[in-house]
Amino acid sequence: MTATLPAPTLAAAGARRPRVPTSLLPVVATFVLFVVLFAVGSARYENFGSAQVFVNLFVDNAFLIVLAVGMTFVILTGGIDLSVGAVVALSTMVAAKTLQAGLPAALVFVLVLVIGATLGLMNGLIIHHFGVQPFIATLATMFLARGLCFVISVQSVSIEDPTFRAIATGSITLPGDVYLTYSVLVALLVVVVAALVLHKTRFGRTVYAVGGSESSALLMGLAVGRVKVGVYVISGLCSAVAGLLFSFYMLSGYGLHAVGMELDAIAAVVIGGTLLAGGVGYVAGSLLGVLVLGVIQTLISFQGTLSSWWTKIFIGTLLLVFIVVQRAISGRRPASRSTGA
Amino acid sequence: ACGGGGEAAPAGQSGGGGGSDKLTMGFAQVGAESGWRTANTKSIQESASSAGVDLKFSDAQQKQENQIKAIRTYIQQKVDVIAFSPVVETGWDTVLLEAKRANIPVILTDRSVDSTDTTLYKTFLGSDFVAEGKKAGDWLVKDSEGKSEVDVAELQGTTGAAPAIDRKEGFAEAIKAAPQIKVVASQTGDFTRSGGKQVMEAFLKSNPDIDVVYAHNDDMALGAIEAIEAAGKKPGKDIEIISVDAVKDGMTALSEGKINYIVECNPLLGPQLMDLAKKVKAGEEVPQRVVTEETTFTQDEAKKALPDRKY
Amino acid sequence: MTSANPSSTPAGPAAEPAVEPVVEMHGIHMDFPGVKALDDVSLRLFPGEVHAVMGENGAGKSTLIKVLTGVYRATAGTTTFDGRAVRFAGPGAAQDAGISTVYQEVNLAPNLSVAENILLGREPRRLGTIDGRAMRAAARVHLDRIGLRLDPASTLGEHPIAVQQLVAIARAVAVDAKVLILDEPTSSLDAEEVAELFRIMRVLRDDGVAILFVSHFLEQVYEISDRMTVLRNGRLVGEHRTAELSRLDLLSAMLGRELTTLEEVGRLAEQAAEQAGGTPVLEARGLGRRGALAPFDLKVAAGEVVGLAGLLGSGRTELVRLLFGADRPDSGTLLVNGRPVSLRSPRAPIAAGVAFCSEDRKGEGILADLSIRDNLVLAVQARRGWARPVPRRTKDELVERYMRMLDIRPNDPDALVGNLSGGNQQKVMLARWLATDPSVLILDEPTRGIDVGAKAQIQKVVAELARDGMAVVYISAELEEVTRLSNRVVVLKDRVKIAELTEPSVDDIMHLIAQHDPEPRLEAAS
Amino acid sequence: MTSPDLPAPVERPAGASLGARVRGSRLVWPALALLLLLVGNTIASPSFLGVRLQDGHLYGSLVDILKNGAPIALIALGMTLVIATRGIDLSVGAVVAIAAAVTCTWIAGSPDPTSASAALTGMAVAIALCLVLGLWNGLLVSVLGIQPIIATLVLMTAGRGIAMLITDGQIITVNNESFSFVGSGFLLFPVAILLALVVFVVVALLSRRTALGLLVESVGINPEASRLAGLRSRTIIWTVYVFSAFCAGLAGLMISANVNAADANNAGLFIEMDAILAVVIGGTSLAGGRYSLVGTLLGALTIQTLTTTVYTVGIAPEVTLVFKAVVVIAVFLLQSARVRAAFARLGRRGGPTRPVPRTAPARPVAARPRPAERVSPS
Ligand SMILES: Nc1ncnc2c1ncn2[C@@H]1O[C@H](COP(=O)(O)OP(=O)(O)OP(=O)(O)O)[C@@H](O)[C@H]1O
Ligand SMILES: Nc1ncnc2c1ncn2[C@@H]1O[C@H](COP(=O)(O)OP(=O)(O)OP(=O)(O)O)[C@@H](O)[C@H]1O
Ligand SMILES: O[C@@H]1[C@@H](O)[C@H](O)OC[C@H]1O
Ligand SMILES: [Mg+2]
Ligand SMILES: [Mg+2]
Repeated sequence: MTATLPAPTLAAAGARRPRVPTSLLPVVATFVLFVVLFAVGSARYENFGSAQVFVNLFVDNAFLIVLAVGMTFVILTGGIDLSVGAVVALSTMVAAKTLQAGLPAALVFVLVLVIGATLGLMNGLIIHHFGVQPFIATLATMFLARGLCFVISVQSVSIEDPTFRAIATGSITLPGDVYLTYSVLVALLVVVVAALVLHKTRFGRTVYAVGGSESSALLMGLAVGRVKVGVYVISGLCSAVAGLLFSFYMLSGYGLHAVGMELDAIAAVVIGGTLLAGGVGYVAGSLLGVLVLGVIQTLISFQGTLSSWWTKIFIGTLLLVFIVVQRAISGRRPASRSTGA
Repeated sequence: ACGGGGEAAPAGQSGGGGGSDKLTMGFAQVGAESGWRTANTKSIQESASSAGVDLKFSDAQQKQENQIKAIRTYIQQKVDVIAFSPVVETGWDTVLLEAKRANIPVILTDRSVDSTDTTLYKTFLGSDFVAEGKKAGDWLVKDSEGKSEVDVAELQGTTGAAPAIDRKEGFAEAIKAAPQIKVVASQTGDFTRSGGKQVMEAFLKSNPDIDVVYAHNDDMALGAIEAIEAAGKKPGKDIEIISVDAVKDGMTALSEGKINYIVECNPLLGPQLMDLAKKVKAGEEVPQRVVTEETTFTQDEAKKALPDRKY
Repeated sequence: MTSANPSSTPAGPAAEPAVEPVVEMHGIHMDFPGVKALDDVSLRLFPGEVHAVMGENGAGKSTLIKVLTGVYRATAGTTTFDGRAVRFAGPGAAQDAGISTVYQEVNLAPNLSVAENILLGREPRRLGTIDGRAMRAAARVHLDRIGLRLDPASTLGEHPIAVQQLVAIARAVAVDAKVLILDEPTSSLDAEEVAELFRIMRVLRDDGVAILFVSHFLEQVYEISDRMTVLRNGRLVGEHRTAELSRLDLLSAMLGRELTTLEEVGRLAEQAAEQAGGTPVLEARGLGRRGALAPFDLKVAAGEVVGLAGLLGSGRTELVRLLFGADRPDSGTLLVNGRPVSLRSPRAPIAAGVAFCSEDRKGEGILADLSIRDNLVLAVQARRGWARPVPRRTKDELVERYMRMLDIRPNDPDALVGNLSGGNQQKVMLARWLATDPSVLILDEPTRGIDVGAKAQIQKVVAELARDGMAVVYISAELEEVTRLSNRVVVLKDRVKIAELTEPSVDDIMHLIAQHDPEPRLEAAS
Repeated sequence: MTSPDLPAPVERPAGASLGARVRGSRLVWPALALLLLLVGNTIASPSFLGVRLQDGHLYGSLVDILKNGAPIALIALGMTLVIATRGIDLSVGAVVAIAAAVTCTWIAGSPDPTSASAALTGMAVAIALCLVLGLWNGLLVSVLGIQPIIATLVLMTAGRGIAMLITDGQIITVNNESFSFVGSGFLLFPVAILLALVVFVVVALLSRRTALGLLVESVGINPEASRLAGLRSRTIIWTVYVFSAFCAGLAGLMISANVNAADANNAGLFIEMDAILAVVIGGTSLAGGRYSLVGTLLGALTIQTLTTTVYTVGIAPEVTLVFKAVVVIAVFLLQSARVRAAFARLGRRGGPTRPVPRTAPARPVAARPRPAERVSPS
């Protein structure tokens, strides 16, 4: 007879697992809270509970969604990327300037993507090969990218290119007279592709493994270096895509665009249930995180009576309520056995 | 393209806003990045309530995209008029087009947009930053007549901000007239007192012969005054100071002789804005451009004006 | 100075199979800052053999493995693999070349599923994407192969360390490797699992795989290995055929001295038993925690050693964590010296004189970036509070006393604990608690991954402490160890305390556990 | 739980020569960076190092660096301890603004706005409030177990709003000599830097003469192990956030006193980034654990010198950020073990090379024992 582990262990292990994986709980919590916030808005304000208001969350935050997706990759490995906002600004600036100089839109897209990926690659190499901490390496890149904007031009530069404008102002009308922009489609596509990459490719699974324990991943013989550099390239690329979407949104390039947007992206990712320590999280959560931030902002606009300072206090308070409630819903589940109670 | 508009209630005379004749205005403020901006906001809020305008106000926390989002929600809320201060000229076409489609008239305050399509907004009420810089330069040119060499240190506003760019440009243009005036050092002080002070401290060490300070706003000038005093010099005498804004603290310093000249940049746009809004709603014609009434102050003028300054 | 040791059988042609070695390491030196971990070490690994690398804690076994697989770059020396000189760029490269390794301590991704941990890096793919179903199926096959019935979709981190260790083994044997390296794979396993592992190792060996095996269990080494290489203090002592080297010779080769400690342990335990009794120092009444452990009673008197026995996952760790307030119980009370103690956090139990060494040394025990000195005084310091630092003199005395008592190596109080070998880390943890002069000492697997010498030494220390009046609760996967030391043994099964036996034999315990099972599974390993 | 047995950073090469010891110390690199900047400045403007006595106090660029660097240094000190416990405090900038707002509003509103007593009570009230804010952050992190970056983001956002609420969005100007003294006063040396030094010395004494340093590092290295060793991890974490807020509050007083005004919008804006940068330049890892106060001090001075350099050398505002980025990257590459190893190899070509373990040189953040939230038992 083949000796086996005593049955109880297995039964116990099986029975203990909750139906929803513990790592998904925060995502569910975020979703519930989003619905609640939206319902509160609909109940309180006229015209809030409309399809268009909901769709506008995507229209107005398409770039942030893409940014948060890139950030999710980085954070899953236990890193962080502070340069994303600045890369968005640089992308808008490069796009605006090169379009002004007469480059065809298609070439501009490529150029912007290449620049974004290159800056990401630079981050990745500095972090992985020189052991510089991600927070700092990307902070330096943030200075650099923003600095380059100003080197290109201090002024804001308008985008007049017809192709660009057509894409930017074009919209798709859904039944019920709800319209959305092409950017929304791009953002959703990015989310889907990212989810596939994370869950269905070797690269994606290695991202999680590295976040779970980098040294273990290394000893497991996984391509840790490639993944660590890779996530920053992805984040750089996402920043460039977000930068293009932002250019559509603003139709201008400007060195002061997207100031502090990195914090919005990080907040969205964390609100979406991803652990900053790495290894746990989902892009779907990050998408929900962006929507939550968007709803908060929409609530404030509809309220329409908040002074500048009460706006800040209100955002802070909602953020707090949100985190605490999320914490309560998803509980302090031990992620691993020794996380003990 | 968007097939909307067909159903949108005409936001004209009769107004969709639930029977009452009260005018609803959505105002998208940039932020509260300076005392100037706060005074601007206050003026708009106060004059709205005294003019019986139902004001929906939102603060974009210095982010243009937030401003755009706010304008979108105003469109959703079907307000009667939308007003906002676009600190950046560019990037407004899409959202303004949406407003136009929804038949909501738009008024720009403080700063214009660069759109070639002038039908996107009804009117623009605000100051001309380039002109402000010019006024400052003109005064210096006159003041420097007969002097052989005038070394100027420039304290710029936030890098990339429109008032900083324009005030620099206007000033540079004006001083072309006097070759003896040279800008020997120019650095950003971020429109803040701390920034002005730190930069000035460094300037005083690297360029000991500075004759004039040109600050893009009063706050930086006030910071510079402290640095000059700490270096054992007399602001306004050993080193002349020119600045822009004419906020109360600036005017006080001017009247005390620590600043030599201030170009006003008036934040109190509220009353004029409400006026324009009512006219627009009533379907009256309004001029495409309304310049705020602004002046300049010398030390003597400051002493006279100071008691009645509101901000 | 160099390789050969005159007293051991010289590694001659006699010890050598008639084939070329698949791995040959020669003249390996490895220096860490301040430590010479390997000093002119050689190793030959032949196809179709199980080769044990033996040595005390810190002898350099793991380091040698890491040099071989490219984790470290040797300071000097050559390695040939399959006849070619190699220097692997990293574990990945070694793996690609055909060397499959289970490193000491579990090195897996706790946040991923069991299936992923087994197949990460070589997942079955369809259209370029991972085929989840095929992967789980493949994982189940690999798990079955080592006799582990486990849901492949479950998260690895939810399973106890022993299961994780088995998963790591499953991962390593899932590939067709030329060389399989197992660095202490059995430290958490029970007899059955070890038997299962050995069965697989034999199959692989017969297929011509070269297996490098490290273990501190002499029985296991003698059972499975064909040849062995012995290290001492980073130097090569000799290479031998297992059959030709007696246990005593092996021990003296490893230790460079005679071993008598274990006999002493028995004697000491008896002395302690005579003195034990009287009022309990520690008394648990109805202590329990839903989902973890059914309420139980337990009394431990001064001078008494109470052992906990049970199968993997039976709830031993849970029990002691409740006693210490590491987890909060939801029923019952704990009395220490007759007074109830709050179990909201470990602080009250500690203040009352309870000490606890966790089985998870790295996760819950040591502070890797701090020195031996700092690690050692930590619990004492915590008890005094921040404002009253342990005076330098006292610190030095404590450090001096316990480093000597437990023979902690290297003998440098400023060495970072993260750089110590596993056994020495364990000793530092023990020292940390002994320094608080506790009246109750709870040890969860204190001898896991520890060499024979140190193991005996720790047991001896425990026995001595009991003799001197300390109450001890002792967990070990090795029942011999438990029975040798304990006056009483508490038996757990399925997270319920099922019995308390006085001076039982190993057989008694095994039978008891087996009886409680409808179909007994415990059979002696063949 | 599956934690690495990778080599840890070399702390103390036992028995190494003095030269090697100096090269191995983590203070060398920040010190070198600072030195290089000073040299660069002196080349660009020879009078840079000049210090003279004026009106009974020292005057010169170096003095400016000390004075203007004091707030960053102070905040970075608080940040160092927070980072040592694996945390981060993004709210310091907002706390600066609140401290400034409270003090100036208090002084301006008191019966005699020029009196020393108004200044003193105003400052006391502000600091007290900051301690409350620190308690708040600590509560979120250590009791509710919220990730520090998000927990402190709440106050970062709302705090500036609170400051603006207090000042009604206006810049509050005060005219009070006792208050000015804190920011721009001199006792031969700038009072600000003296205050920062006092705090530095107190913290240094506390962390080395009491057990605080050990306890903070333990909690940062392995919270669960610390808890099981009987440490009050929660209290310790709580305390460092309170201390950080205290430092930020004091820095807020300096910043506002320096210009005799409270600017709720701009006071302390983005200072958290400077402070974090200072801590890291000083050799403390964001992954928590071992920290260096002296390193932080050097880091803060390096950053301030960089800023002053920009003004002194006359770098155009448009390229300022690029310049800063290049310097920061250069400093960190210098510190990188790999680059150092390359230098070392160049230095003694032919000699026996030092073994560089093939694994990542710096202990990666992710390589910590995993469960990061075990600090607080439920
Ligand atoms: N956090 C957890 N999540 C899931 N299962 C858990 C967790 N903690 C404990 N268990 C399960 O509880 C049971 C008892 O575990 P415990 O660690 O007490 O057993 P043990 O007898 O000490 O075994 P070991 O030999 O592993 O130390 C095991 O089946 C284990 O899988
Ligand atoms: N990364 C490192 N840095 C410094 N010293 C190290 C490092 N790794 C190992 N050492 C030292 O090298 C020596 C050999 O350690 P190694 O881990 O190889 O021992 P081992 O034989 O595997 O012991 P154990 O049986 O306890 O696992 C020890 O003295 C250890 O302290
Ligand atoms: O000077 C003013 C400046 O302080 C503010 O930030 O923007 C508008 C300007 O007029
Ligand atoms: Mg080992
Ligand atoms: Mg156990």
